[in-house]
Amino acid sequence: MTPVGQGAVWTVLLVPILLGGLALGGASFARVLDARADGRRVTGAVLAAPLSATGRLLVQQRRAVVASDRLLARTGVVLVPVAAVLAALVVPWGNVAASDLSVGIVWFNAMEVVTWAALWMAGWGTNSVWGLVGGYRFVVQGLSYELPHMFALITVATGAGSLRVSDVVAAQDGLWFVVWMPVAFAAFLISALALSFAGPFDTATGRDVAGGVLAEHSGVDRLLLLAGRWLLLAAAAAMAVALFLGGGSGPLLPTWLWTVLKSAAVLGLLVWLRSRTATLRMDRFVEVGWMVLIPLTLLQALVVAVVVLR
Amino acid sequence: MDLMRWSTPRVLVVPVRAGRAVRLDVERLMRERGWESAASPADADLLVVCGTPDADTGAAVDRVWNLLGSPRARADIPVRHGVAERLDRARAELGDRPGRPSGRTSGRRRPAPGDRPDDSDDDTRTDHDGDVAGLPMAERAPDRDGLTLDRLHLTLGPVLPDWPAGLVVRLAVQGDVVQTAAVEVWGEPGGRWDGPPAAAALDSLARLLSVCGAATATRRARRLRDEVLAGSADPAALNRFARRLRRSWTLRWATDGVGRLDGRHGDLTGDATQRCRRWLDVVAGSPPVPGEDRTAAVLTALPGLLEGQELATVRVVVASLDPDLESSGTGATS
Amino acid sequence: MAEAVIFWVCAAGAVATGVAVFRVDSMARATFALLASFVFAATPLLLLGLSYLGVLVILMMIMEMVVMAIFMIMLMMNPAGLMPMSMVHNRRGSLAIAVGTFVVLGAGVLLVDWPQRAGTPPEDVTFALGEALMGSHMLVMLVIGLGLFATIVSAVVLAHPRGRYDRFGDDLRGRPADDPIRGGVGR
Amino acid sequence: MTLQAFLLLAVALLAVGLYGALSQQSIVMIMMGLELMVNAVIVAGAAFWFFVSPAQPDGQVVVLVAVTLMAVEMAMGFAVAIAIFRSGEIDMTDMAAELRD
Repeated sequence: MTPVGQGAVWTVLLVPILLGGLALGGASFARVLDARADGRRVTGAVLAAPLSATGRLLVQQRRAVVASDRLLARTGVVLVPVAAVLAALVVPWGNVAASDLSVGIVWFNAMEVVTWAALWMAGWGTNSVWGLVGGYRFVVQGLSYELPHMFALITVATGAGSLRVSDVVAAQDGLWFVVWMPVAFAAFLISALALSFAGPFDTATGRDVAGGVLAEHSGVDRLLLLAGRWLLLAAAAAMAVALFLGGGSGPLLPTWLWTVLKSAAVLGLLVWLRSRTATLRMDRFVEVGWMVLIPLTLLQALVVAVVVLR
Repeated sequence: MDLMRWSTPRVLVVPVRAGRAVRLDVERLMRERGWESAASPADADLLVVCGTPDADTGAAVDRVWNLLGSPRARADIPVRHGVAERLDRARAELGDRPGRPSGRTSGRRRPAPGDRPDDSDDDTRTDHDGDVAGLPMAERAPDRDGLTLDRLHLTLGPVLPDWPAGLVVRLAVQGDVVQTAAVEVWGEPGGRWDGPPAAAALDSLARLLSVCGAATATRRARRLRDEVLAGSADPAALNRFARRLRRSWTLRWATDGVGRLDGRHGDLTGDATQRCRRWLDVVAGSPPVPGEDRTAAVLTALPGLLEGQELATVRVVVASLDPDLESSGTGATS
Repeated sequence: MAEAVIFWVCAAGAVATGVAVFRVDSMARATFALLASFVFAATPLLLLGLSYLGVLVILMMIMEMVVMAIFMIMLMMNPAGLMPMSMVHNRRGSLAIAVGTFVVLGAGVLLVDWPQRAGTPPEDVTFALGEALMGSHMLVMLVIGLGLFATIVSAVVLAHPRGRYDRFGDDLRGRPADDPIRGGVGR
Repeated sequence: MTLQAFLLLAVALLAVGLYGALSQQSIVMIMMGLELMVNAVIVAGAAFWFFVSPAQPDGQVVVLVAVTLMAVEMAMGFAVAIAIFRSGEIDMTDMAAELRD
């Protein structure tokens, strides 16, 4: 397998396109699952529903509640998709990464934490109880998934001996990391759902708080938040492929296609998981995160460290 | 720009007491057409009022209607006759409207206090120092962790998705922890439920599942409910559905230990999980436990169950008790 | 050239948002102005090649500021800044001291004859830092680790009103714990 | 970019932080001032590392210590703020001074 290299400057433009394509695919798949649960036939309109919903939100009026902090709200709204694209910059597509930073893993983590601030601002800024509650629910969730998430990333970095994502991919030449770091992989998938406030981790936008952070956003603002959430999920799926599933390695097909296929598979798995579960209550999940996930991921890191040192 | 005609609308369904038959029709048609249920006014472009609201509820619905961003349309459906036509008309109205009326892209309204469904009326606030932009400031009160923190007033209902028709709960919250709760009932009741008990159980279940964030199970419950009502339900499918939900540990997590009632409450005894199990038994075919109407008892017990809980729990408690105000004779109380 | 432009823009941004922290009415805006100041100040670190430390500062500061925002809402009156208000004392004196400090230190910066650059940065800066922490500067690592641990313990002790005797009873045999909200592990 | 430029930035941040820490009444705001001052240390440490002795890791270690210091200061600050607040709904230093009596 050819080693991953730094792409030309123009490859940066490819990142939002690839990520957007993945995100659209994921959203369509979610609509298909919805339609099947509803007992409707899966038609072209169902598959294109994310696109038509985008059109609908583009023409919808933006609104603002009185005495809202529009500067903070709009900043937060814009930051969500921006953070997703920035995080995906370090993901290698086949053997080209738009920006193969020497600290790619830390960069990914930092950009994904930007969502904390973004959602908080988007919720707080609307001057609505629902938004406020949604905002700090997400922070509670962040504090419970972030440490296991970091330990999973650290485990991968330890296994590869580098924080550079391309080195991680190269280190999986013989054996995919998912094989000997299953706990880290599971923790990463859990946090992938959590960081994109999707599926069982959608307390920040739950129906029990009338949409939470989303409650008062309409029109373009809402579109950016929803699109950003799908982009984040797609970015996390693509990163999971680079970190655990051998990146673009695979027979016959070109490496970039393998990356896309594997990312789509991981994304599909995540979307299916989120359709099968009820929302995890944060008062319950905090304890699981700290009492179960952190020790498990620490143990996984220890095992990997011992194997590497041996 | 005919984007609105192309996309499916998002509907804010307003249930009204005595409007159950209309609501069931509306929800069935929405499901068949793939129209989504909105979570808040900002999310919606179609407001559907199921039944004839009383004056108070009507005023609340009008306030919510003002919060919908354009393009928007409204369908008031007082009786079961011609539901589909009314929905079609509202839908067409939505498509005909130009996207941006009067050239304003971001409407900044100045609502009176209590204009939002999440904002309480002024009379519930006792002591506030001043007000800003017409909205009173938060006040302080002791909380369960021994800190004195700001508290906000919040009114749940009457316009709230997955909420029992006619129920209004006024809360004082700190963060999302409820300090005080008061229950009111708005509107007049309709007749008793004469449909199959399994459909009633599935209807209640769908609300509980939706509040618990189990979106796919909610859709399946509504679909099965419509099939039971149409008489086309497959007992095996009902059994499968009940079995799957009994096994779901994420659902159990959301309901375990929530809203515990003691043995004096008949078939409502126990926590939300046990009440959910009883509905699942009815869905799977066992006859419902006969007993007197417990709506009044639920309304009495509700404030005590809600105080000290988080907002998420409040919604689960209410959904798991699901006071049947649509057919109950309980009058307006507060 | 491009680097110089980035540096001066970021420097101006860092100071401007830093000043904004104490100028805006809204506590939420103050918190996020401080965050912007940190991000602006971390970017020059990236220019120096300290990619790990720069990204680390951004990562940590976002988390810190979001937690700060929560405390701010809990503890502050007027967190949204709906009413203009002033919460300062001795404003003139503080301003004089701050300006004086800036003038004196700034003059020092410009006047002192700084030593010449000795050596070049190592190939992998992050690796060098790790090696230093695990080798020659082991003591620093130990102190940091112990300090953080002590902080966790003392912060919890200070902030939490209920000890384990409150939760598990006088003889610590109460099961499950007497907590207002049950956790997810089921103890 | 020179050492002087970086140090001027650090000094400016220090001065702003100092003003905040001295003038603000609220505990949270004072902590923001302190954070700005530690931020100045970070910038200065990094600059000294790059422009004076890049071959030695000491500058980097200083930055790391400063970052840790910030976390410790935040955690302890909030713990103390909560403890004081609990004892009497106080979130300002002038009010805390009355606790001495």
